[in-house]
Amino acid sequence: MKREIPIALTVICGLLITWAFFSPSELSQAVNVELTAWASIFFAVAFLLGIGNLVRISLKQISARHPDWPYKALLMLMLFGYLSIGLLEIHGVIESEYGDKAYQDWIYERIFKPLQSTMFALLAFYIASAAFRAFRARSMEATLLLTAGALVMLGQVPLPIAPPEVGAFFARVQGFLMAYVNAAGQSAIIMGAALGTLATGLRIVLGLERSYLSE
Amino acid sequence: MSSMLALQDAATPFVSLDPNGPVDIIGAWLMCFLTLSVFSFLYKDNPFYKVAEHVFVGVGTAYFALQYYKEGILEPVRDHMYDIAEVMGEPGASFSLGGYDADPTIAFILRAVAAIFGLMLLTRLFSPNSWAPRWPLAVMVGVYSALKLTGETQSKLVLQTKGLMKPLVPENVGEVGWFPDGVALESTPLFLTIANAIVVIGVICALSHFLFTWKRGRTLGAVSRVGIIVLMITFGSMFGFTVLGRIALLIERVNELFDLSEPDYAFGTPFLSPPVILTVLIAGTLTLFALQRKEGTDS
Amino acid sequence: MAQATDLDRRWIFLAMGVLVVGLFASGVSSPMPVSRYVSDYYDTIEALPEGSVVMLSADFDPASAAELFPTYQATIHHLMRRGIRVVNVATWPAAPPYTRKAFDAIAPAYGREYGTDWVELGFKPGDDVAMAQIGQSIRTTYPRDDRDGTAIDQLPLMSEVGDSFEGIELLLTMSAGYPGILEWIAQAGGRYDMTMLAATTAVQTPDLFAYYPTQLAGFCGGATGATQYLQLVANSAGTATIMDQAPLDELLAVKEKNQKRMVIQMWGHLLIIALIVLGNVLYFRGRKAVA
Amino acid sequence: MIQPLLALQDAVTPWWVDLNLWLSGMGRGTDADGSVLAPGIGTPGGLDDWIDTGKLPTLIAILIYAFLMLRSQAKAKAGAEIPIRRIAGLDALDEAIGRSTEMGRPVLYVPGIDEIKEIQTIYSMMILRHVARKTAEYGTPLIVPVKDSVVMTFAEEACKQGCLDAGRPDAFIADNVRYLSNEQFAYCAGVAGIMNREKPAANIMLGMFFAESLILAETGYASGAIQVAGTAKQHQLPFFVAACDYTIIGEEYFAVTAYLTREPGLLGTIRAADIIKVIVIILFVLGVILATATGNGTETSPSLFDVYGRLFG
Repeated sequence: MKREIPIALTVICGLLITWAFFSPSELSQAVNVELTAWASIFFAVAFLLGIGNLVRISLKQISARHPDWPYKALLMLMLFGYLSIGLLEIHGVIESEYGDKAYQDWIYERIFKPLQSTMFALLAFYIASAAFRAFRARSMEATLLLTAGALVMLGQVPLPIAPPEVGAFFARVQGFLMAYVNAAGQSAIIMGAALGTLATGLRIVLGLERSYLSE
Repeated sequence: MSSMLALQDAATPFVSLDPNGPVDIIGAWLMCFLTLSVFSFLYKDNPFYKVAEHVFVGVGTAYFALQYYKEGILEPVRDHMYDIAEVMGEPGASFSLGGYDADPTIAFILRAVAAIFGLMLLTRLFSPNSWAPRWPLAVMVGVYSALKLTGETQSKLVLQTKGLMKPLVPENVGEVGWFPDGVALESTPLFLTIANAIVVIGVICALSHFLFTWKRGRTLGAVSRVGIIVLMITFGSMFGFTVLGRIALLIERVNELFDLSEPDYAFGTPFLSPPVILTVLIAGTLTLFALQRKEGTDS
Repeated sequence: MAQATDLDRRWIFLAMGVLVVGLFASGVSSPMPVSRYVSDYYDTIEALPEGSVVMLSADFDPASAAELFPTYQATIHHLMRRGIRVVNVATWPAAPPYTRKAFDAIAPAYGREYGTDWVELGFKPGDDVAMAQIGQSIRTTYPRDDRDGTAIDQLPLMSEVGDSFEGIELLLTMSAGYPGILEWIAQAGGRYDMTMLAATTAVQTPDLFAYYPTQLAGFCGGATGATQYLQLVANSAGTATIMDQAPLDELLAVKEKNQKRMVIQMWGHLLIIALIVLGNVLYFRGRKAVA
Repeated sequence: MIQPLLALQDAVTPWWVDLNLWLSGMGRGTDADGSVLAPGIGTPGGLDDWIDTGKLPTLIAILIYAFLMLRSQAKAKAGAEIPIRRIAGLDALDEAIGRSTEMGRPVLYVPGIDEIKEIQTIYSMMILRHVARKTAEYGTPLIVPVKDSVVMTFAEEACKQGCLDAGRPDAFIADNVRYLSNEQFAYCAGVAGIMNREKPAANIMLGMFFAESLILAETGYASGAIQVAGTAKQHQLPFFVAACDYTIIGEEYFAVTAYLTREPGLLGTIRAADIIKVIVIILFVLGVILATATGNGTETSPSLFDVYGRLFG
């Protein structure tokens, strides 16, 4: 029963959602609305599991005086500090004249936003480094890729340093590559991926794929 | 409007909670410090980066948790059930579920079951091998895979195939001819015909490259080779766009550092600009560390 | 191989950093020619009758705001100038602060009011499931708005919007990845035959060419598309009666800034290409020497 | 709408005009004035009460796929041989592991950074089992850094199982399956650290990758390891193709498990997808030919291509 009930649930829910996709009846839409709401509730709850994991590992490291423990303590402080402010605000215990999320927004704008965007901005440096150290035209495939990449890079920017004809030429080459060759390649990849999804989804909905419920 | 202008005129406060206002002084220094700390990782892993990293994980996790709590728990469970409970007692009452008039009692029970399943998911926190979380996970897997399966087959397979079916030859070729004067090269029927043929051949060849269980003779081998060429040019195009995106983000960060060096954040003096001071501070500390370590190894 | 990797990569980091910071300080700018994908994006909005209702989905976060927020602001300018009404949703949790900030700053300048000209429904978790829910029944998905928790039926604009996107003429998304434009195409374009427009990050843009123009009427890709669209909106902005000049000035400043950025972008691309060429030359020369 | 239909029938009209009218009725149910467009459609109890007729093509596609899949699986289980083409990157796996053994250095396996709900991660675990078997046979250490604690349990199981498959349960070293961090870039820095310090001779990266792919591939290249990478996430493929020795591209990734395990069920799935691809190519070419030959018609006199297009919803 340990395995059978979950598989039955997957199959039943999968078939109901599939039915709702094709059936225009009001009942099927109600089933769809309810089940998709369930999924998003579970999605939200599952996030708590992630937090639980993070807290457990960090507390373990703090109590074991791992060399990085002060950082882990800082992590916990930020996590619970922000969580408390947010919860107090959501439930109206603290209020600001600048709206019901003003405290959260302040932290978000001043801390979360610069950190997240800077993390991604680091990649500009890594691309430059990889361009020099790792991107080798060692095969026909890699050569084509790098050449097409260079042409697209040139076609994406204004080229005020060159005569206008040069800029127009790269923009045209880029437009051609994107609109025709890239469109063909993208279509093939998209259709292939859709077939992969269809195959895997169908195996799951029909109860043939059970590896995600490993014992 | 007038309030907005007034805010811009007013002196910058140390801490301003107004989300539309200019950045406050503490906020500006904080943003600057965190940005530069992350950039310091380019030199090497160091305590500043570690501070930034752990703050990031803490705040980020809390931020998402709050969002999911409000939109995934409070609203669909508490508020939804409260709404149903309001009409439940009335005779002949119904509750609209996606346009379908459901019996309020049934709607209530359904959502209560969802809440119980949610709690079952949480048991994983205490006993990792429990059977209980599998039920809600199974529901999620079923719902997600069925939605993906139907939606993607429709849009990415059936409609994608339909969208690809375009005439090879533009319809106006009879009127204007294959290579009319005064038209951009890309708009001439001859060019368009060749380009359309490239799409058709490209799609066929690239799809054929993904044929796995077909005997690979000379024909399929050659077709697949052309497919590889198409795929590589496609990857090249994506590569070009990735470079575009990453550099754009870097420019944005630099832009913000420049914005933060406004005198407003530096107590009205050009000498106390946060980016300059913090760069000196971080770089200085790291150099000091490096020198100390060198001395340590020398002795 | 040895020659190329011997160089400490921090020199390359330094070159990139100096390039961007130096150019930013110098402040050279240059206008861009407009591509047809962007002009189609612009024209589709232009063709809507005044008073139409559109749905605008904010599917981005701070990391991608640099690329998408200018287009988001310009789109709001464009919609508000044309008197088009907007239902705002978000499938990324970090997006709603941007929605509120942008609308509160721009919409009143065109004399538009909350509730009748735009509504803010907020974030919905669940990725493409949330999109499917929004399509099936916007009332069940969002019983209240995200601004003050007003019941959705008390918002005048929402009385014209029904289930299955009834009453909504167009769906726009500012999309930074999953879930985003591709999921919207599956859940709304495919299911309800909605006309769609998108602004995307550069990384996502190549996916879109395959959907244009059958399933996607137009798009602004990356910083390039953003700059081109900003040029179009800024050029036509003067035709509107405007009650507050400040947001418009900001738009023009953003346009100018974007044109400036595209020049830095150009040098960045040239640096990367130069590094690829140099790296390969050293590599092949090194190999020859070994042979 | 009844009138034009009759009028059209009086004149000599091509057969597809009637078909088009019937199909357009299916898509819309009843016409705006409530008249019935075609028998069985739009009437109470008609076909469109049961199914959204615009989605009929999708349903048919799914049913055809299901039929082909079940048939191919049954055939494969009955012993029919389904050939599968060589995938160079996978053959290179053995080479990479062999080289590590010669050099006396470990093999690094990165299973992507997504959670277990992502199909690609589950796939990666199946490949990991095969890799663990190989390394156990050769007696080479296998390091598996993971980003998620649930994935860690799966990875431990896969490694243990792989060592059992090789008949060397003692080859499993628990400490080599390492949870690093849930934060993307912290995880990435951790893996880069392993590449630089423990100098694996082979880096195998298979699964769902995001922005970190570039950093991993570049660091691995600089450390001089043989690199085999594969993902169905197309955005990261450029970096893998440019910086790795072998790359498993897009849909190839989903064929990997069938290639390695030769499990009849999986082979049947691949076979069915292949047949669908051929059908799609044929339908697509037919559509292009019709579009070119007949062009687009009007509402009242549709072309053969218009009618054909309706078959796709």
